[in-house]
Amino acid sequence: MNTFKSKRKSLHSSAALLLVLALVLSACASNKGSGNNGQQAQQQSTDTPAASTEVKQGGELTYALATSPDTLDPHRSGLAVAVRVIRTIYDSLVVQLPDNSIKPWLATSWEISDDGLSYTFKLRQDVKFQDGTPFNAEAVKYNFDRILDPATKAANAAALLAPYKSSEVIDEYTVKLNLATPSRAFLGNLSQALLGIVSPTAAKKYGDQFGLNPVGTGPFKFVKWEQNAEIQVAKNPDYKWAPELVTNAGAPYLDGITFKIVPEEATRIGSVQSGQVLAAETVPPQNIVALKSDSKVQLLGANTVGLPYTLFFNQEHEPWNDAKARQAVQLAVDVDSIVKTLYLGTYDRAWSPLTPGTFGYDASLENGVKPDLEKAGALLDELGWVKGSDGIREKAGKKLTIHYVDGTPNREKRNDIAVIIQQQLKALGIAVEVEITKDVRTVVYTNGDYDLYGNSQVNSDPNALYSFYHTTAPNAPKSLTRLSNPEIDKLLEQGRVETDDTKRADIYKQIQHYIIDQAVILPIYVFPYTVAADKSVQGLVFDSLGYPLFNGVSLSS
Amino acid sequence: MEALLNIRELSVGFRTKNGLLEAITNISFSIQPGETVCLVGESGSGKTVTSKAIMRLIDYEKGSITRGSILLQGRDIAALPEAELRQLRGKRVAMVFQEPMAAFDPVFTIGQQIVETIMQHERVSRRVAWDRGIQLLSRVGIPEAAIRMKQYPGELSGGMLQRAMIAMALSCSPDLLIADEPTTALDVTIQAQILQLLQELQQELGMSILLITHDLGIAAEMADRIVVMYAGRIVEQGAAEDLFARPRHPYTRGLLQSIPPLDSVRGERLYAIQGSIPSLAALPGGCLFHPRCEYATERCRAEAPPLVEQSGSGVACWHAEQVAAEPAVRSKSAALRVEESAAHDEQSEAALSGTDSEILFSADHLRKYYPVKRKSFTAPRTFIRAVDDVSFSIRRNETFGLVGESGSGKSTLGRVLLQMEQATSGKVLFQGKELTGLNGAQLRPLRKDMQVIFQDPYGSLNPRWTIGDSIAEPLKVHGAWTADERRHRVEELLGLVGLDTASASKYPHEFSGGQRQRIGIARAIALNPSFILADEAVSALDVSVQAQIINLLQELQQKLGLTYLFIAHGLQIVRHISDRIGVMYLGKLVEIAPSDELFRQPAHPYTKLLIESIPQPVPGQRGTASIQGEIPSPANPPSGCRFHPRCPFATERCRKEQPELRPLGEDRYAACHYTLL
Amino acid sequence: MREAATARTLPYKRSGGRLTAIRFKRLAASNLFLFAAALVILFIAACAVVPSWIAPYSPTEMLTDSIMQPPSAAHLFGTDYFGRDIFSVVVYGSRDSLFIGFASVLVGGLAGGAIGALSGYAGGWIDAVLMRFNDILMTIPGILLALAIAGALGKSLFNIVLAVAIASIPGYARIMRSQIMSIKGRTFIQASQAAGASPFHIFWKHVLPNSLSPLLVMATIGIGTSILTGSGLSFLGLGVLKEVPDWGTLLSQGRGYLTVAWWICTFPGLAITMFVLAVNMIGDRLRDQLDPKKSTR
Amino acid sequence: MYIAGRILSSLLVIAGTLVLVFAILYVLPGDPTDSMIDPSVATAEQIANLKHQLGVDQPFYIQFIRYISDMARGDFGNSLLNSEPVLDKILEHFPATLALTAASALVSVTIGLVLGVLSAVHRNGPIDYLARLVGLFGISMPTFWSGILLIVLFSLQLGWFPAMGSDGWRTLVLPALTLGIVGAGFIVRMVRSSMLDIIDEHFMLTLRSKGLSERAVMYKHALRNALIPAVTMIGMLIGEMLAGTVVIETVFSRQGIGRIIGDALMAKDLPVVQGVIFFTALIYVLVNLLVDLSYSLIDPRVRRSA
Repeated sequence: MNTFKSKRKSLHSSAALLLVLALVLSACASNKGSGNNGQQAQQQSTDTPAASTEVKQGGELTYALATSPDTLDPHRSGLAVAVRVIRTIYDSLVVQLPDNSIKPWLATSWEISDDGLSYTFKLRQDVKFQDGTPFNAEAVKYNFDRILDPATKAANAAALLAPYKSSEVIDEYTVKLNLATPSRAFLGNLSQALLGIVSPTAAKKYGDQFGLNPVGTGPFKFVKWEQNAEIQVAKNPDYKWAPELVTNAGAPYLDGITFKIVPEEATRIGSVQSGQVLAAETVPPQNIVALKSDSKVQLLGANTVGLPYTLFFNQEHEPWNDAKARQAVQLAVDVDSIVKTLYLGTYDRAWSPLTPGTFGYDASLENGVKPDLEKAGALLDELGWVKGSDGIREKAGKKLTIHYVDGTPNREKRNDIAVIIQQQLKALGIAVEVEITKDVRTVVYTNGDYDLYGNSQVNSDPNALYSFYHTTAPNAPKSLTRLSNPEIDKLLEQGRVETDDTKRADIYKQIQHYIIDQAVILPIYVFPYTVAADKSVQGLVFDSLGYPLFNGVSLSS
Repeated sequence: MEALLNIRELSVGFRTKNGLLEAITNISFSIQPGETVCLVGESGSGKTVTSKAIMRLIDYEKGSITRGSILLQGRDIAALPEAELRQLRGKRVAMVFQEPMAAFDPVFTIGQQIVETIMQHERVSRRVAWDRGIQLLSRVGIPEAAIRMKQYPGELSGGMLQRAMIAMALSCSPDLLIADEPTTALDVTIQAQILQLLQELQQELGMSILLITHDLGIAAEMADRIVVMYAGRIVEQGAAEDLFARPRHPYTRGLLQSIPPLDSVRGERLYAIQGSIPSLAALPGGCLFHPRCEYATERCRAEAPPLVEQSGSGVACWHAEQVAAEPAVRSKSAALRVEESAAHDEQSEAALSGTDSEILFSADHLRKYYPVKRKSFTAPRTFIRAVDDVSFSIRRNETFGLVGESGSGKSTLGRVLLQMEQATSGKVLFQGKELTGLNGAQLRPLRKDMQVIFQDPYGSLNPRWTIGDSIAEPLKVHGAWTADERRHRVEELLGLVGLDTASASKYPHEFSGGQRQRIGIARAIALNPSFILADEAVSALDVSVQAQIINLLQELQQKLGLTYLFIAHGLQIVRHISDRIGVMYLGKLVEIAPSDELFRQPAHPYTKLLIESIPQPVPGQRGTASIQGEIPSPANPPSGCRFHPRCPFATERCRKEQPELRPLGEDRYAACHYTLL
Repeated sequence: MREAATARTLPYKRSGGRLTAIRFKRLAASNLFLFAAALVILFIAACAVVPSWIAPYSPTEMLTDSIMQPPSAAHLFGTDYFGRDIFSVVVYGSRDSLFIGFASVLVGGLAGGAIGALSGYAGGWIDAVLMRFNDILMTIPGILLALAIAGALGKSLFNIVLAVAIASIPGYARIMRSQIMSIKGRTFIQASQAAGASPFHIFWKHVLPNSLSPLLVMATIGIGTSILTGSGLSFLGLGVLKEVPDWGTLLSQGRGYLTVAWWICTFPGLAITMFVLAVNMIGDRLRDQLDPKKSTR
Repeated sequence: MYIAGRILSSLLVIAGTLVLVFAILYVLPGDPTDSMIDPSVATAEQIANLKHQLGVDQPFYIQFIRYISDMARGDFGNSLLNSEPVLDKILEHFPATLALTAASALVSVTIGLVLGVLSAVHRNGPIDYLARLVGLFGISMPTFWSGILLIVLFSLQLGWFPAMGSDGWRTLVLPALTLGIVGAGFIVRMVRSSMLDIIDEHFMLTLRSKGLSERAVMYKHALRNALIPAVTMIGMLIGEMLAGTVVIETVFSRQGIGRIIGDALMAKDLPVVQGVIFFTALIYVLVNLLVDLSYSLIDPRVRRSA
């Protein structure tokens, strides 16, 4: 068994903690008064203790994905759906637990220099890649340098790796990573699947095609990928370096997993019910409600962490540079109603720029904003926006409008949020023009052509806030909010480097308060990654970002 | 002797949107074994319906026998169930149709279709049936019968197909052969061959023939007995000789008179039955023919005459005796008359067209080639030589007739003359001005002097325009006419062609064929042209109407001083109207002559044979199919004289050397090494 | 030779009772369908023109207390996941659906018709060039073309119309061209040429008016096809989000609820199907009517 | 000569298609990096780097020349998204699409012929109306809807056929039915009308006058003739079906080029789009060429003139 040393305060790993996360969905559902969650929680808990009953070995899990992964090269992928598969093939240096603590994985321990600019990792010595290549310091160096190499065409991985600069191989199993600037988020990012460690041999061998022939150290090894149809991975029998996040430290129980790509919601969910697959991801709310009464199917899931689905005001546009105007909108939008109507109580409402599971989340913000149309109207009246004959407010001949942009059609009913907000703001006298575009890059990031823009981000660290709320350099692309507040800037900068967790949490709480008080954004909902699975599927858990982990999954008969 | 077929008081109706329409009413006639009966009448007379009723084929066209019986050897076809009917069809009674191209299923071989017929009725093996098919094809005069059996209908010419059709009809040795206009779609030369074949076969097989035709010449040639139909009723029937010698119904007499005989005096009005077959949704009361009848009296208007019948001959007319008492329409053979009238004609010839007449149109070595799609890049480029080196001229005020079989290039020549198609080479001069070099815009103003009358009068009128607009179109296009002036001119033109001025606001579909051709003429003369091309202008019309239009054309020529180029395949008509005639064969002019001389003494063998092919409306004078074979493809004309493969006089020289059109005395030209003069 | 057509009508009593009865029944059957189709189209057209007279609720009114209610007396088609009255939404949605149908046919038909007419009438190299271009457009499946165009121009009702229209151009161009060519060969065109009319006059006065029927038939049926293509685009995520969405968008967005609340997508789907069906029926009948050969069918 | 000409003009059309698609895609806003990298995470520099690596920051003509020269060497390029060779991608997906198209065509032709012939033979009778109505329904329903309905009924409820996948004939049944019904609608219309045309032909009279039974007249002669114009439909139909796969393959979670081209278009993965367009165009052109050639086999009239 691995032993590890860490300078950080380490928490005891416990199955119970994992459970909490795995059952977030049930928990949140019970908040809304659904009755049958207890049963589920119970069922889960009976599954978990691997020791108590003999875990059934073997079997193949069929798991329906909503879309097709782009590539299985973690360093190149840009799609969350790919990560679900990538996570089964690759391991990371470290793992982040639900309590946001960082624990060993492929690295047994690490040291961070006082200036925060270098991280020295001691690596496990018993790890081999699935192609037989030994895992060592060289491999780690190769991986991170690979991401930096433009020829790799690394995408999000490159962003996650920042501010990484270089690696030094200290000895066979010791590697030192050098950063350009200190970053408290760095370790967390290292835990993400996109910074998973790929086999240098395979990566060199396949070059560009590595994403189609992925090799890692993970619990499952790649078998085949029929594009748009299915991806098969098979048990890695040699696996014995599972992180603390899962109870089964050894090789997975399953013989393999077949990921089926089933884009059509009704089919995906229906095929679990009709037994054509054993599990299906991203269950739409209406089906969650219906499935709860299905005795053959269980619902599993985890809330994702990072930024909830948030509507960002563009402060460059009048009158949304005025806090009062934004507050009026904040008061007029009945988020509870939206969440209740669209998600039927299956999604949690978001209250803060961060989701509850994220480090530094400020729970005191919850229930802080209550819809008050009258007050909202008063605020706008105050600003001189008065209702015209058509019910739309105007000022100096200009109508009060909001250009509402969303870039994710057909996802999580985000379009429908726009429809409801359109109606809600109409009552306040604001005309909402909704634009759904695929071309977010141009419309939002280049042209800044929006008053409200909706987006979310899965992230392991509150530092995610930095790029949204920090003043940007004069010639750099602007942040989504265009917020420019020296105090917030300062807090964000401190948060990046503060080593004391309590202080750091405090810093982020201040930031969250400011953002909500000033109505910089409208947080809407926290996305729960939800899986509908046949009752025979046991032991499915999720990591802190909401990705499923199959190490402990078994199929009872 | 018992009649083979006995039709008693037969009436046939068709279901239409407006109720049941009666197409034939109360007809009775019979056919004896071995007899040929001709059913004669214009379109709309009900003769085709009668033929279809005999086989009950009307069942498939929403028709039904409403009354009467059809007794075939004593069995009433009108009452037979479908299954028994099918045993009769093709076996006891067989049919040959008008258009051989359309009468065969295009996607099965000739052989398959003949074999199918045989095997439907006889229990024989496919092999036996196939062999019989080959014999049949050989019997009807199709060369290389075994090969033809494997060919598809589209690969044979019309004449060959009609032979094959006859072979198929005869495949189960029927007792009765019904031939519905079997030669109408064919050239006169082929027509003669087919008719001759039918006669031979009848003698050989002893079957009866019911021949449906609008051509009294054919009836005279073929029939033992003739039944004349008008508007769904029989108006007269009788032995062919009697009927031609002494027609008793005014309609029969009129039809006979309408045919321009080969000895008519040119320029003279043709006899024409006035009006046209009534628009039969509203038939007149009394005798159906009375509105067109010269003999009509009050009684005719009030009371329909019954068909008074005795021993297979009868007439439905109150004035039959009076009509019968009229002098005979034709008493002597036509050939004889030609000789006799020659002297008279020569006189009028001199008077009508002096050699010094001004030339209006002239063609100089005119050629029109159409490229044929090549089968491969390496294959030589081939052309259809529709008009191949033609030179001639048309004089002012004359009517120049152009005759020839289909495929001879006569229509193309007309169109190239008028620059409706561009000549491949050669020159066309109109009033001394060369047309061939002009472009579209330069030609347009000249067009008002040269106009066209088309074959299909309906097709030549825009169906969405009133005929007033159609007639006024040339006026609009060419000149400064005010709307008022145009209206007046249209009315004037309608008057000239014998139409009501109120017609101007009607649409083409509201007129009969003859009226539409009058409209076409009115449009052609609207701008007072000096020249009119009449391209098969009367070919699509019924005999009685044909005569009316010919008269009109002649009338207008005199009134307006027109020059005509008259293209037609009906030789009698061309002879009647033309001053001079050009005969075309495979893109070449083979003879030009004043029309009487041409008919009296043709110089080119082709001309002679062509004239001999014309069926004469004189019974007993059986025509001989003198031209053998068919016109070859213009893409690949024979070497030397193009006519040589079909010419009875051809020699080695004809095969090798192409004869040029050369003068043969005054105003006569022929392209033959051995002219008949 | 059809002599039947010129035969005269008999007095009614002779026509025979059985025949008449059959005829009457057939007429009734064919006209019943046509009548029903016309009724559907009229009703839907009325929905598009005066939705407020027909719809009992505002299409944007969200009764958040009664979402996903099955059809009832209060809500004929039930309510959707916003709590909107589906009947009212469908009634108002007819506007954009019909707009997509008609406008894209108008644009596509005019453009395709013009290309086909020019190609067919001018002939020669113009024809060759235009027809090759047409072949190219035809080679790319319509929906892909629409997908690319809608993607290129962004999501708006107008762009959807344009996308569907452009995708439909080759079909119109082809049919127009062949019709123009067949009319061009007719005798009355030669007659006009012989009269000395200019090509422009001939085209405008003779060729064009006589060439429009097939285009008209195709355009009628095209209204239905366009709506279907439009809904396909919605399905592929290129639908337009509006306060009151068109049927295609409604259907596409509601389909996820099929197993939970079938009425949400069923009624917009039925609306599309019924309308397209009706339009097709009218188009088929129009085709028969305008084709002289087939007028008796 | 004829075939050579056809092939030549087909190549021209395909080349034109590629240019056109390239141009359309070029003017499309955005580029593949949109779906590869999250702009809220990555820096502008990282995005620019990625663009440069993919070559999508080059001007039109350079991209085009590069593309064409690769094509000329038989290299269809690699997907910008995951570097998979386009040819491999197409070859992987193509069999499924081919199977679907063929199966759908089979369904279309079978249903279409039966209904069309019934409809024509029983012209204006109840069977005619029923057959036409069924045919019209086929072309009046959005395919994604009818597909989902079929899935819910036959897969989720009755469990007769799988709702997804592209392996084995069972997975073909529902999608082929969905797509086939549409084609059937067109064929019914076509067969009916050409049958009615044939029924009005003169030679039908000849056939009956020979004493043939109605069965032989209709099913041997009329149908054989009516099939000829229907065969032209097949070329058009294949085009429609290839287009239909974009939707159907998504609905039924099948592999296929419809799937990849939809995704590739959305992602602006140009080499993939071009490759697929090239292939579909090739198929379309080939099928139409085949149809033309088979024409001369089944229609003796064409054989002669060609």
